[in-house]
Amino acid sequence: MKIERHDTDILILGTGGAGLFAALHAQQSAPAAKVTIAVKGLIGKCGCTRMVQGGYNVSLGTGDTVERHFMDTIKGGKWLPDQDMAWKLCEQAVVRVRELENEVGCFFDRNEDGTLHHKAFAGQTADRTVHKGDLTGIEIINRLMEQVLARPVEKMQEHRAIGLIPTRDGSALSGVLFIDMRSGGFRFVRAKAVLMATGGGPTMYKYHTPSGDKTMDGLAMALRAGLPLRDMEMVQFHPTGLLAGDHTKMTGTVLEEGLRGAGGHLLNGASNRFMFDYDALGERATRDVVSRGIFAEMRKNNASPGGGVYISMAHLGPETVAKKFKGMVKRCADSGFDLAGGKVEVVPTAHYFMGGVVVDADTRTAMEGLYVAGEDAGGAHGSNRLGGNGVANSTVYGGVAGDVMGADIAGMSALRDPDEAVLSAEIDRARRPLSKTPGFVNRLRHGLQEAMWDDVGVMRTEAGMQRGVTRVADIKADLMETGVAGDTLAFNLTWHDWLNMASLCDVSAVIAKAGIARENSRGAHFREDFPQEGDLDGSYYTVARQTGDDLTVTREPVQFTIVRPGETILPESEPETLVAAE
Amino acid sequence: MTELRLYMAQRLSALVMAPLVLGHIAVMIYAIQGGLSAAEILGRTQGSVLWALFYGSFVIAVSVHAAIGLRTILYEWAGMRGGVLNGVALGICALLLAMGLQAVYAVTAT
Amino acid sequence: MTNDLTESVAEQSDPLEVSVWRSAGDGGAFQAFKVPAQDSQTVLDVVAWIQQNEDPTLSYRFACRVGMCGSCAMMVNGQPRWTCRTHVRKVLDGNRIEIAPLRNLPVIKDLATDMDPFFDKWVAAEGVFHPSKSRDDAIEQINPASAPRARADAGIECINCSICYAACDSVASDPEYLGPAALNRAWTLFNDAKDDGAGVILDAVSAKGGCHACHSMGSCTHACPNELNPMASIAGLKREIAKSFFKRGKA
Amino acid sequence: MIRPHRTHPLWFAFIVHRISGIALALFLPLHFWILSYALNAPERLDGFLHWTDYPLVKVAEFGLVFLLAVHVFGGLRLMALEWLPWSANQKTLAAAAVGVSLLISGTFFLRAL
Ligand SMILES: Cc1cc2nc3c(=O)[nH]c(=O)nc-3n(C[C@H](O)[C@H](O)[C@H](O)COP(=O)(O)OP(=O)(O)OC[C@H]3O[C@@H](n4cnc5c(N)ncnc54)[C@H](O)[C@@H]3O)c2cc1C
Ligand code: HEM
Ligand code: SF4
Ligand code: F3S
Ligand code: FES
Repeated sequence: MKIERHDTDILILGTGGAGLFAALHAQQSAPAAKVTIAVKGLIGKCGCTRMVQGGYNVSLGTGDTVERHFMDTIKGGKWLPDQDMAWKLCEQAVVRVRELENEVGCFFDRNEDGTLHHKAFAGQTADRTVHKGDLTGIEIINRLMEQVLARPVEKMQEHRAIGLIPTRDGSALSGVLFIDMRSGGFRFVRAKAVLMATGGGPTMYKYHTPSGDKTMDGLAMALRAGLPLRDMEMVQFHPTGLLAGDHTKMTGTVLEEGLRGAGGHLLNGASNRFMFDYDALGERATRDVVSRGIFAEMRKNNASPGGGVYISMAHLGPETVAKKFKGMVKRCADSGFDLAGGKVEVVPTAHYFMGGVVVDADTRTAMEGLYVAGEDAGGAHGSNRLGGNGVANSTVYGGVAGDVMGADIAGMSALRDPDEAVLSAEIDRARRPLSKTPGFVNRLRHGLQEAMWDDVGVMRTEAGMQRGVTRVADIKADLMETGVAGDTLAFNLTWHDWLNMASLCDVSAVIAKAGIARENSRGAHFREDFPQEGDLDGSYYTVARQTGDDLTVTREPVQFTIVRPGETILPESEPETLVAAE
Repeated sequence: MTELRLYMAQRLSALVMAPLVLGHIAVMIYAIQGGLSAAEILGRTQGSVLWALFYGSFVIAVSVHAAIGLRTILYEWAGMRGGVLNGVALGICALLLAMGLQAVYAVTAT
Repeated sequence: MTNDLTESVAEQSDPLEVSVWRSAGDGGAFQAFKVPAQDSQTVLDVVAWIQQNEDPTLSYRFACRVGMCGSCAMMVNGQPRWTCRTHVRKVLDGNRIEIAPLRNLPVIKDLATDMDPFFDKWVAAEGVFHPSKSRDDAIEQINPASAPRARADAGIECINCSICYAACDSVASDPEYLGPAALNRAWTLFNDAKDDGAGVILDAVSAKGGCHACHSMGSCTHACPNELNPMASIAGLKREIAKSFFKRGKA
Repeated sequence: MIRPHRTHPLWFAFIVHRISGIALALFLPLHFWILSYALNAPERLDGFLHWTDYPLVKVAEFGLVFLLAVHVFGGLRLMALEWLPWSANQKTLAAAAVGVSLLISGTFFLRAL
């Protein structure tokens, strides 16, 4: 098998908020170094950072402090976050937003007096979220993309990373194996430092919000490389994904949170409101609560014809809705639904993955030369990510990674040689379907998505997750015997569908097993057989690790390095919340 | 000449022509009553410095204007480039100037 | 494995008649497919259905599937469109749809184009923020209702989908022309109170291939799925350049 | 020629402006050539001018004036668009340009009869 070989100093995987910031910072911290950025799609035009709607959490609002942001993040994560990471996230978000505004060129919405406008997402005790209308991600990524495109960074577009290749002794990372998607050829790139910022993405669920390119490739690669992954049971569901049928990619995409906040009603199949049966806040409860409410209603056979519930805005006045939620109304109209005046079917949808590679607050991993930032890294959010903390996390830690890698490579004199056996094993793995009888990969994907949705979804039980493990294993076995026509490998999407499925199956199994290992309910993880949150002081997080074909999940105690459950770092005089009650 | 100068020259010549064209059309409408004749036209224009200036500036402006316009079209639609393009455009300009000024001379000289 | 979806097409009395451009780079031809019609179905769904069920070698590009990333644009019945947000009903010509790669860009394969020229021009138009401050400085207070900010806001929600670029005949006939999206970005920066590059922007957009290569055909504005108005932005640049031409004798 | 992405008023305005520009540029040398007979051979100029009595020639003349009028107003519209602060009334302006030019050339034509 012919492989093209290539060398660089700093290699970055992914061009979301984490990848692009890393490229800029790497250039600043090591101006002489060669920086290469490789991505599965086009630079800046894939991944989820671009899809950020609501905004970016930063404690620059009136009366807000880093301490308050930190406490909200810890409480929101139900005491599971790595506190040092959470602290750095909150502290550096302030610098990052100034950098975005002053150096990168973003313009966030202003108040009339010209100061930054902040709003409050659910779970926040201050108006903290800066935004650009409801298209914040487009502003952030377009500006970052321009900066990167204009710099002498080596660009490898439509290059899919398929394997982290260690050195022969396994002590460090040598480089990354790619498929050049346009030609279908293999390419191995050695680098002194590699940032993995491929952005997780729980797209193994029947309903999901992330962009199509995100299929857990990064975590699957890390798993094969033997790296420890934490909080893998933590999948965040957004309560209101559009429901438009199995055959359309519109299904699962987010209808924004603001709709409920503004007073939108959720109605069951019989057109009755039901959320007050589950929570005193009704539709305005937090994401996890509303998702479970909807799921419970669906299970009671109270579903709408498409199998979800309705969101109804018309009582607020169709004109008002059309004006206030222009983008959402237009998006629904494009797919044939009348959000302003009618009812639109919605369903909870997998949105964000809190779990990820175990890293320290400098983005370093257990493997020398490998750094991880953004949604691929675990720890900062614990069991639940607050709205607005996702993009803060990816941009803060992307920048940190760029700084740290730039500094670290100064001490690395030479590139490391790869373990050729691992390299060829990874190529064989990727080529496997090309020698099998072609089948229908997408049908397996539907199967996986059903299995995860049914058994490892919004509400979980031991029995269900065990069933999930078996179903996933069966589908993986089917996949291994399903082939892809390999006459032309250039831009062969079906081959990549197969590879996507392989990543999704591997990580799905870990999600289910980590879910079984957590015998309590925290944040996004809800066990019907263990509905209590358990002892907070004895909080543990799960760590999954693969050796050979064996997956082990262990529990590690949370280190309360900054604050213990029941305590706060806010001064006593500080009020509980700064957000004016509605 | 830079693209910007060409652009400005084309717009400025157009601005110069705008009132001249309107004037010309007005004259035509007036003159055409009762049919055109050489004598009529010449009678009005021959020996008139004013008419010479009027049509003279018209000719200069239109030569510049049309040459730049055709240059753009040759570039975009005929794929003409570089020296050939500029040569042809200059040629068009010179031809229009020569023929136009000769015509002006013909109708205004005594 | 049996292909039950394909069987259902045969049963369906009225499937969509879809012709799709197939090409390995240069040259190519349309290929006909029958695709089952569905209630909520976008053009991207039609393309994906063909790849997943009829011809696994069909190449195309998408990412966000909700009109945010601008990777899925194609020519649909001769019009450039974002396929993930174009309902089939909206474009159906009788029962037919013709789908081709975006115009004015090199084709990589089938429906996927090479967007590099588009982005190279974005950078060449100085469509990149020129900072005057650093991360150590406070965030600038800017009146959101000021006229320059309103002008910048009007063009800022561009998703760089290249639809305007595909619609523009000036782009088609002038390979150097920067195109509507790049110039629109330059205009937003020109009006950005924080941007320090007004001079370099005007120089960049008044050079060969700059805004004067635009003939105000307005196809860009007509086609932009986000209802932006690149034609107006380009006119704004021409106006500023004319102003500084008269003032200083140069742009 | 008129492909789907071109089916909107501003593109038609563009193509009319361009075609009229070409036509005018082609007509111009002819026009100069005829006029230049004024000096050496006035009778031949007269000969040309008599053609204008024929309806066909009148239609051609109408065409020319129409082209000129259309081109001028199209050009003015463009310069207004480019140099005056943007107004959303583009399409109306384009239509008005054609309308007014028709009016002027129409008057010319009627009075010539
Ligand atoms: C619809 C939506 C709305 C959201 N709204 C908000 C919000 O309002 N506020 C908030 O804070 N967060 C929000 N989030 C979450 C936020 O988008 C993420 O937390 C964050 O953007 C992740 O950034 P990232 O850089 O880690 O990954 P991404 O931005 O997802 O980037 C991942 C990159 O890696 C590339 N990649 C993937 N696999 C490979 C591979 N094998 N080889 C090479 N490259 C690869 C991808 O193509 C992509 O370029 C939202 C998410 C979604 C989906
Ligand atoms: C008889 C006289 C004229 C001739 C022969 C003529 C010819 C042309 C030609 C060939 C073009 C190029 C068209 C194109 O690029 O699409 C052009 C463009 C132009 N003309 Fe004229 N023109 C004449 C009079 C005028 C007048 C009087 C005006 C304005 C008041 C005018 C305004 C313009 C403008 C603004 C353009 C630029 C169009 C563009 O760049 O898109 N023209 N002209
Ligand atoms: S201006 Fe409109 S059509 Fe052009 S790239 Fe931007 S969003 Fe797309
Ligand atoms: S279509 Fe093209 S010519 Fe100008 S107005 Fe738009 S860029
Ligand atoms: S897939 Fe992102 S715009 Fe269509």
